[in-house]
Parts: sequence; C-alpha cells; structure tokens
Amino acid sequence: MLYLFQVLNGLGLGMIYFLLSAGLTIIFGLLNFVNFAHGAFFMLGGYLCWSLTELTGSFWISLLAGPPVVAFLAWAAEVTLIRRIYRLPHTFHILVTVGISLILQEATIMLWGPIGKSIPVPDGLQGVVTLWNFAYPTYRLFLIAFTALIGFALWYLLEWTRFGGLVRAGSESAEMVALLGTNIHRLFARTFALGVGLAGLAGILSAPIRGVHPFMGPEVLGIAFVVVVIGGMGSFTGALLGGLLVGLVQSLMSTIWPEGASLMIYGTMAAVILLRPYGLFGRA
Amino acid sequence: MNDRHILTTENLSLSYGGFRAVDKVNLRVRRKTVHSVIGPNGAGKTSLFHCLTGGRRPTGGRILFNGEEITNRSAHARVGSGMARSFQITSLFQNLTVRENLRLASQGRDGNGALVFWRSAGARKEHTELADRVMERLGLTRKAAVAAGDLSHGQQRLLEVGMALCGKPELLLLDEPTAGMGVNDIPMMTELIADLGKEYSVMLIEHNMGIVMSVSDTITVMSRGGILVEGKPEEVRADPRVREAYLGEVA
Amino acid sequence: MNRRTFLKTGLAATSLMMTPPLLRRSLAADPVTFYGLKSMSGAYASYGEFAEKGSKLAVDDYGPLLGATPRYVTIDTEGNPGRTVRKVQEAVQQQNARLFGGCTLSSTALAVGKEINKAGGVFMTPAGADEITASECNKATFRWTVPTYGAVQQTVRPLFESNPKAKRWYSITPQYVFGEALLTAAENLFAELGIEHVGNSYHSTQEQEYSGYLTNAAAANPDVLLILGFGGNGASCLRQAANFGMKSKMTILLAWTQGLDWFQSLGPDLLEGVYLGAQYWHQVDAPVNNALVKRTREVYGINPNYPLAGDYIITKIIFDAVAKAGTTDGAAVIKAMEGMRYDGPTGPEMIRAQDHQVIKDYYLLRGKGKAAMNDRDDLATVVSSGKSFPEGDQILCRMR
Amino acid sequence: MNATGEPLPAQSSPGRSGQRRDASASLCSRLPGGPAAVVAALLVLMPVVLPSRTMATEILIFAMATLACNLLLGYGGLLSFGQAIFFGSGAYLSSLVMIHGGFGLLPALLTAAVAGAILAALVGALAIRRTGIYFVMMTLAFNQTAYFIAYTLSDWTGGDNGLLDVPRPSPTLFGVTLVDLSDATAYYAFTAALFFLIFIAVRKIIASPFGSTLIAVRENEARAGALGYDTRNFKIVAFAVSGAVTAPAGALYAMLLNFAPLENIQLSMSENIVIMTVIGGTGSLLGSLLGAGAWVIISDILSEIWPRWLILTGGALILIVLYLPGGLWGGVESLMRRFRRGGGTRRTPDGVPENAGAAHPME
Repeated sequence: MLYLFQVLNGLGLGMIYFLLSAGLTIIFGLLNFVNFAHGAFFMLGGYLCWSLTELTGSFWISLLAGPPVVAFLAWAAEVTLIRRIYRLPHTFHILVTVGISLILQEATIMLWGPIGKSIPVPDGLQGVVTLWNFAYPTYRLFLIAFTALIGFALWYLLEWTRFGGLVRAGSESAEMVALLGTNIHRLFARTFALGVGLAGLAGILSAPIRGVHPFMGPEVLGIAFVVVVIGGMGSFTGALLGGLLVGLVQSLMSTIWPEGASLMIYGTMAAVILLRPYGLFGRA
Repeated sequence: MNDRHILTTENLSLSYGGFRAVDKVNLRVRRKTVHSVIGPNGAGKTSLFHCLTGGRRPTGGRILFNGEEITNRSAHARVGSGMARSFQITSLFQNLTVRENLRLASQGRDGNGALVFWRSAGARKEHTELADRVMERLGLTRKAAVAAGDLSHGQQRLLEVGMALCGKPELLLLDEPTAGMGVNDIPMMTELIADLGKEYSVMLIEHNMGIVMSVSDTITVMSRGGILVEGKPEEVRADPRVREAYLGEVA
Repeated sequence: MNRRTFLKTGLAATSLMMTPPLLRRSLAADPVTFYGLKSMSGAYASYGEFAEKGSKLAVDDYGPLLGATPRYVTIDTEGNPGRTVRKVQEAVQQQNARLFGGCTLSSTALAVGKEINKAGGVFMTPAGADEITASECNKATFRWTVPTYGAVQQTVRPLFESNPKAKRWYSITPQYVFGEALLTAAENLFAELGIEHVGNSYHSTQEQEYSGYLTNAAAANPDVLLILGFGGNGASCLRQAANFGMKSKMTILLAWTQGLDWFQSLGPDLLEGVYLGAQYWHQVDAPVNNALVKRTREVYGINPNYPLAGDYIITKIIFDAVAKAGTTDGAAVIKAMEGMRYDGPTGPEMIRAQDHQVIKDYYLLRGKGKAAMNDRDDLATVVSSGKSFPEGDQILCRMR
Repeated sequence: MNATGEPLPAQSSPGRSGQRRDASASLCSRLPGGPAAVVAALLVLMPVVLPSRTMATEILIFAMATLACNLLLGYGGLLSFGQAIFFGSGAYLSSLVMIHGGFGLLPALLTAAVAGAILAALVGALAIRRTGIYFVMMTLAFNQTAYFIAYTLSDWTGGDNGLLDVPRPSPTLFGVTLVDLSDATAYYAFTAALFFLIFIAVRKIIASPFGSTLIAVRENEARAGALGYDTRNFKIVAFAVSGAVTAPAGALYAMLLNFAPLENIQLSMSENIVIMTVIGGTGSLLGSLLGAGAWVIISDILSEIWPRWLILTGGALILIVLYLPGGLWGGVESLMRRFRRGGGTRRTPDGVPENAGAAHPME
C-alpha cells in the first residue's frame, strides 16, 4: 500500500523531471548543444512566478506569462551569443552556459535578494485528495495532469507540425534541412527558446512545491542530465520515460533506503550508459 | 598450398538483419601479388573489406592470415600480425606533420609497446628512420614538416598509403586509394601500387578500372555479396558476366 | 596596508607588489582590527549579508578601543572552506591578525578555529556544529550558538509538556553529523519523557523532494512531526508537509531554524501554527536586544535576525574582552573572555570557561497567522525559552 | 574530432584549424631556455609578486590538478568531470595514512599518487567505454558517487565537517629533518619543487611514444586503431597518469590547510579544475599554470571588491570562449607572434610531437 503511494509520488516527481528534461533533450537533439544553463532558467521561471504572482495576485497569470518571458530571454541569448558557439566543441558549450548560469544566479540575488521565496499553492488546488488512508495534494494531481497535457501538446508539436518535422529532420542532419531551404538560424533560435521555455515552465510549476532560491539551478541541472542521459540525449520519449524512472527510483528509495536515494539515481545512470550506450531511446 | 596464400577466407559472410552483404565468400590472396576486388556499387566490396580489417565481426565463416585464424581479432591486433590498411576517405592526423604521421604509423606495429611514457618518442631510431624512408619513397620529404591537412589531395592519398606501409605489413589492404584523386595524380599512384606488389602482398579495392587492369595480378569481381568471376585481368575483361553485371548497374 | 585595500589596488599597483613582504607587514598598523569571516558570496550569501551588517554595526558603534577607533576587515569565505582557511592563514602571517569572528559553515569554523588557535589568536563563531565546543574544542575558539542538545531540550520538552497526550513522534533527519547530533539528542529525550518514537526518515542534505519521506511519516500516523533539517532542507520539508495537508493532522516542530530571515522566505501561511526552535528572536525584551533592534532599524531599516544579532554580539564580546585585557594578545583576551558575564541579545549571557560555550537562551516559537500579525516581521510568538547545556560529565571538551 | 570525441557536424570551421596549424610551432620552445626555464622563473617570481605565499602555494596545487586535467583534455581529448574524485581521494588518503598510519610526508604523497593512479585507471576504464557527451556524463556520475561515499564514511572523512587536524610533516631522511615545512615559505618551496618535477615529467610523458600516440588518438581514433594501437589502453593510462598527479595535489592541499573539506571531492571542484584548464589553454602545460593562477588571483581580488563577483567570472568565461578560444596561453602566443612578426623568420614546425600536439588540442 505504502509502495503504491510512493509510486504515485514518483509519478508526480517524474512528470516535473520530464518537463525539465524535455527542453534539454530537444536542444541537444537538434543543436547538438549542451546547455548547462538549463537549471538557471528553471530557477528564473520560479522567480518570475513569484514576482508575477505578487504583482497580479494570480498564479495562473504567471503560469501563462512566465514561460514566454523565459523563452524570450533564451531567444535573445541564442541570437546574440549561443549561435556563435555551436561549431565549437562541447567543452566550450559547457563553459559558456556555466557562465550564463553564474550570471543569472548572481543577477537573481541582486534583483530578488539572497533569501529564498515561497509561492503559495494557487487557490482551489490547496487541499488534499484522500485516497484510502493517504492524503495526496490536489496541486500535485493537477501537476501530473497538466504536465501530461503539455507533454501531449509537445508530442503533437514535434510529431505533426511543420516545425516539429523540421526539428526532427534537423536532428538527423541540420545540413540537409538547410539545403532544403529552411532558415536554419531561425529554426535553431526557436528550438532553443522552446526548450528553455519548457525549463521555465517547469520552474513555475514546481515553485509552489519547492519554493525558489538563487542556488537551485545546479541542483536541478544534475537531475535533468541524469534523466536525459538515461532516456537518451535527443529523445523526447526518452525524457518522458527517463523522468518517470528517476522519479520512481527516488521516491521508492525513500522508503527502501533513503540514505542512498541520490546514489541510486547516479548509479542507475551509470548502469544505463554501460548497458545501453546511447540511453534507452538515444541514437548514436 | 597455404604457403602460397597469405590470406584466405572460408565461406565468409556478413549480414545486416536479413540482408547478406557478404555471402559465403572464398577468397585466396597469393603472396607478393596485387589482388584487386572490384564490383558494381552494393556488390559487397566495402563490407568484405570491413571483415578483413576487423571493422566488423563476420556473421559466418573464417578468415585465415598466414594460416592463422584471425576472424574475431580486433582491428588493432591485426596490425601486429602483419596487416595494414588505408582508408577510402582520407583519414590522417590532420594537425600533425607528415613526418609525425608516418612515425606514429611506424610505431603502431609495436602496439602496446608505445605505452612507455618515460622515454622520448624520437628515441626509437627505427621508427623515425622507417618514416623517413617511406617519406622518401612517396616523394614527400620536402613536405616533412607540413601538417598533413595542408597537403594537396593527391599527396594526402599518397600519405594515406604510406602510413599503411609504415606498419611493415606483409599484406596491404588498400581501400580505393585513388578515390577523389585528380587525373594528373593517378599515374603516380598506379606506379606506386605496382611497385608495392613486388615487395608486399596487396589487396586492392578499387573503382578505377584503368588502375585495376594495369596493376593487378588477380582480379575478383563481386556481385550481390558473392564472387562472380575471378581471374587474370585479361580473363576478367573478356568475361561476359562481368560486362553484364556492370552494364546492369548502368541500366 | 591591509589585505583588502591591497587587493583593491590589485593588479594596477604593480610597483607596490614588488614591495618586500617585510616592509608591507610593518605597515599593518595600530588600531585594534577585527576580521569578520563572512559568506558574502557563494551558496551561503543569504547568511553573510546579515552577518556582515551585524559586525559592522558593532564596530561602528563601539567607540575608541585601546586609544584608537577599531577597524573591521571582511574576509569573504565564498562558501568555500579551503579558500577561507587559506585567507585566514594569510591574514595571520601578513597582517598579524589575531581577532576573528563569524563563519556560517561548520566545517569552515572548525578548521579556521584550529588555524587561529595555532596562531595564538581568538575566534568566536555562531556555527552549528557541536564539535566546536566539544570533541574539537580548543583554546582560541568560542561559540555563541546553543548546541543541538539545548535546542532539542528547549523545544521538544516544552512542546511535550504543553501537550502530554501527543506521545507519537516521527522525525525527518538530514543525514550528516549535525542531523545525527540533533536526532541523538531527541532520542535521548524521547526515552526520558516516555515519548514513542514511531519512526525516522533520513534524507541527504541535498534533498529537494520530501514527498517520499512525508508519505512514510504519514503512514506512521504520528501526533508530532519533528523536522530536524534546517535552512533549505527544513524549508522544503515544511512546505511539502503543508502541501500534503499534514499541518492539520499533526503538530509540526522544526527544532532548529535560522530565524527571521528564514521565516520571511516561507511566509505566514506556511508558518501558522508550526513550532519553531530559534537561537534569537528580535521581539525578545532584553536591554541589549532593544538597543540592537533600534539601531538596526535606524541604520539598515530592518529588524535584526539571527546572523545579524549573532555576529553583532560576537564582535562586541571580543572588543569588550580586548578592552578588559588591555591588549590584543590572544592569551590575555581568551582569559578575559572565559567566564565573562554580559548582557546579550537574549538577555544575560555567560561564557563557560570549561568549553568556551556561551550559555544563553534558546527559544520555542510558534508561527502566527497573517491576521494575528502586527507588522511584517511579527511572524511568531515566543512560547517558551530557557537554557539547557550539557553539564559535568556531558561536557566533552578537553581544552588544547 | 572535438574534445569529447564526437565528430562535429559540418559546421566545424576551417578558420580555426588554419590558426591551429599556424601555431603549431610551439612558442615555448622559442623562449630562451625553453618552457622549463620559464616555469622555474615563474616559480621564483610568484612568492615575491603575489600578496602571499599561501596563495602562491594554492595556485601551484591547483596548477598541478590543472596540468593533470590538461593531459586528459588537451592531449587525450577526454573531458573529465571526475577530477575531484582523485583530488579529494588524494587529500583524504594521504591525511588518513598520516593521522592513523604515522606516515611521513613523502610516503603519504606516494600513497596518494599510487591510489590516485589506480582509482583513475578504474574510473577511466569504465568511462571510456562510451564517447562524447555520454563519456562526460559517466565521469560526472562517478564524481557524484565518490562524493556520496566520502559523505557517508564520515567516521573516516569527517563527512560534512571535513577531516580536521591534518598534519604537515617535514620531510626526513634517516631521521634527520631536512626542512621545516610548517613555515609558509618552506612549504611553498617544497610545493614549487614538486610542481617543477611534475611539470618536467608531464612534458616528458607528452613527448614520449605514449604521449605522441595519445595525441594521435585524440586526432583520429579510427586511424590510430588501424595503425595497431589499442586506443583504450592509451586512454586508461592517460587517466592513470592524470590521477597520479591530481591525487598528490589534493594531498598537498590538505597539508596546506591542515584540513580536508568535503568540498575537495565535490562536483564543483571538478568543474573548477576544468574551467582553470580551459582558461589557461588546453594542450599547453604552461597554460595550466597560467589558468590556475588567473583563477585563484582573480577570484581572490574580485571577492574582496564585490560580493556578486561571480557575475564577472561568468562574463569572463563567455568572453574567453568568444575571443580567446586558445585560452590565456593562446592569447600570449598570438601576442608574441605579432610582436615577433617584424623580426626573425618564423621557424617551420619541427614535428616534435609535443609541439605538434600542443598547438591546438580542442578538435
């Protein structure tokens, strides 16, 4: 019974991880770009959520307005900076994005102060749903449903729209897409904005659960990478299953062997890499 | 009989899923000859080559080198037993000098012997000397200190073959050595290969019919993964099946 | 020439850099200089900012000391223990620094204390690790913070005594030295009071997600949920416990919190009805505290919190001891500090000579709801307070 | 091939490789007395110019770790986010054998070196089974695992509180104390001597058959394999050497601080080591000293001036990638080349492996 409940927890957790990692994996797939600033944009989403909620009094407005703001910032960063370094090796991607996340982190301290903030759970979702003997927060149920919806929309976007077709084709061969007359710069910029916007959205959605503080970027980045590596870099399905797997491992471990929860996550990752070279759904 | 042949394959096969890229090929390469493998696109030449160099595990059959089974030996270990290969798409150490490319190639024969880190790389005279000799032979001595990537395409192709030579091989496996070469450079390569045939056993995979006909002692024609015809150049030239196979490709 | 200005002129002043070190050292001048170890940058910046304000206030308000206005030098710990130890070594070697105070991170405080002890200086810290005044104690190091033993005694006991029917307790503990210390203290007290410890969950200090542990806790059906994590751990745990509706089902106690700044980041909705242990509370009515609150409002426009008050009093005590000793010589200052009784932000405080532990009050607070608050910072009321410290055989310190 | 061993897409620029070959006559060989003399001069100058000897010592310690990271990244093309494993283990192990085993200075350093080599060979052997970003992630996962182990074994490592009371014994020979290392200057001199030896040794290693082959593996792994090299072995040995240098650096750090904090084995330490390597310039050993020096000095100065100094560091990282991809050493080289252009003729590359490899390691 307890385990069943932990599975539910893991599911909720996994869906946030999925949202967080989906952006990272899409960016890697198309742009072959390693974004170490992903966690910082997640944090930025959380802070925007706080500010917008304070300003307008409504979580929903921040949920609607926050992701575009983050995506816009990402777009600006892509156009001015990141597109200049695609051709460089991964080491340089990492350096630049570590630089970006340091700047975002310190700017956050300057703007919002070094102390964290709490975002209240939105009205109407504050209660708990009682299942058998256990209480489960309504907000988390909402989160699972909402994230599933977003995931579905993403899947539709990637699988059935022209933009998605280009992203998928571009992941196979960016040259080919360019040769076919697509403006590859624009495609890259939009994809980067989309991927980072998803991180911002994940930051907003998890803000009422976790609060925000300036140093949360690196923490979530670690998880995102684990998820993406387990699922396979560049694979959307992989991000979903990887996210769920990590969520489940983490919440089940908290009953079985809490001390080892974080170890197990990285252990799972190493095992997956060794057994399946390109993750569960990755390609060479 | 094995003494006459440096390389034999017995029913060598390689399939990808259901597709048989190499289908029960029995090949015999005689010592100190140039043995060419030709065939239309998709005939299985490259797959065969991969099996011979260790790039792919065959899915069936055996490969014997000097009478020794090497079917599952790794690519780098084959060098130690006396095989060396060149690449169809030039594969050099682009940023290293011509001399360093050849020195590394000479040193490669030592395999793990090159793991010593307490000695200077130049200290092993035999390697630098061999590199210099090969450089001389290729006519690249003037370019010794030039980065490989800065050579002309023709020179890069020569260096490509030269690096295989530095492995002091008994058998040279050359994968389309003239690929992408200009018309003016081809005679030089033809001459080199013919020359090599006197000292080494050479197995050549080649598209350029002119070269194949002029340098080969034996020609194997492949088609659909198997051997279609094998014989001396004039025999192959005269064989109607070969013509059909090639014309079929064109049609 | 102190280190700070030296570095400020930095690379530009190359000629100065060529000055022989001996000459530079002689420039380190007369006024009493206090070195504040503050986490200005890095992951503990939220703490350092207030600690810095506290020390500065104490220095600025002190007036002349040994015939000159005392000076204050900040050493940024960068949240990096290695860096901090090296900077302290430099200050000792080059500027003959002897008087140090601060440090957020326990590991840094422990290591720095040893360095300063070797150098014959004095160091006072508000860091959390009990080892500072127990197994790793030394002559140079003093601690203002109430140890885990006292924190548990002054929270678990009064809470239980006010509601003796709440017999089933579940604990959630960060798994590291400090968390273990709190847990051991709690378990001992449970046994003494006859509390049934229905379960404990360990989590790592980097944990972000507590749903799993909270589910375990809920399954044990306790009367009281004892959260032993503090800082980010405590905040996330409490926030998620509230999400899971546990506030209405059981009493929640966080035995060790950072105080006002931490409360501000959580907000009244979350804190309402939650019991909170604290080292300091700005509403406490004590002469020194009233003055401190007044000055802090004047100078910084805020109410003092634990880092601010802690580093304020640490700085002040060291200056007082220097004044009393009439010298900055380490041994003399230490002697002046040992057994010192003074008025502190928590009322009368005393430095125990045996282990260099400050004997002061610890508070049990209860979070107020929004409606009950008189001002923005009126986030909690004091339920009880008192002094509990290991005594006699329980004092583990063997002075070195 | 790029640093992580993944083939770059077609976007890889010809401009960079042009610059690379142009620089392939390594500058150090043209400096009077060669790089060893330059390092020796720097080692003598550092304590005079820098504000403190302890700072100079810290720079050298990180320069050692950077040197070892550079061997992997600059010469082997292996981007390891696991260097803190070796740094941290070196610190812990040497401290433990000194505290509990009564080991002297040199035996403790030797223990660290041997253990570091073994550990690194193990980590390397597993991680190199994958290439590209997956390789990087493997090293990262191992780092997290090592951190967890250190954190859990708090009876030995002190866990979060760190390992306290690490001694700094003085080296003895037949019971005679050679030099008293408790003095900051003496300890600097000792570290400097050790750094010098390691610097020379790593240079020799790079110029050895092993080093030249490692560069070849980085340049073109498929070709190296076809030439008869078992490329895995070269990568594993590179890891082992890297570990054997990094672990004693960690040991020296613990002795400098008399303290081994848990941060030594944290991922951020790995990150810092990689950053120092790239800032200095990959593929140049002098660059490693430069990178470590710049990182320590600049963060020291900035942290004194402005608590939000990390924002400047972040900006600096971006600027370095954009305008100084060869790192600081690359910048020094191009400056000196411009300086010399008027004068003597440019020497042609001489093909000595280190020079050829040192020029531009990143692809």
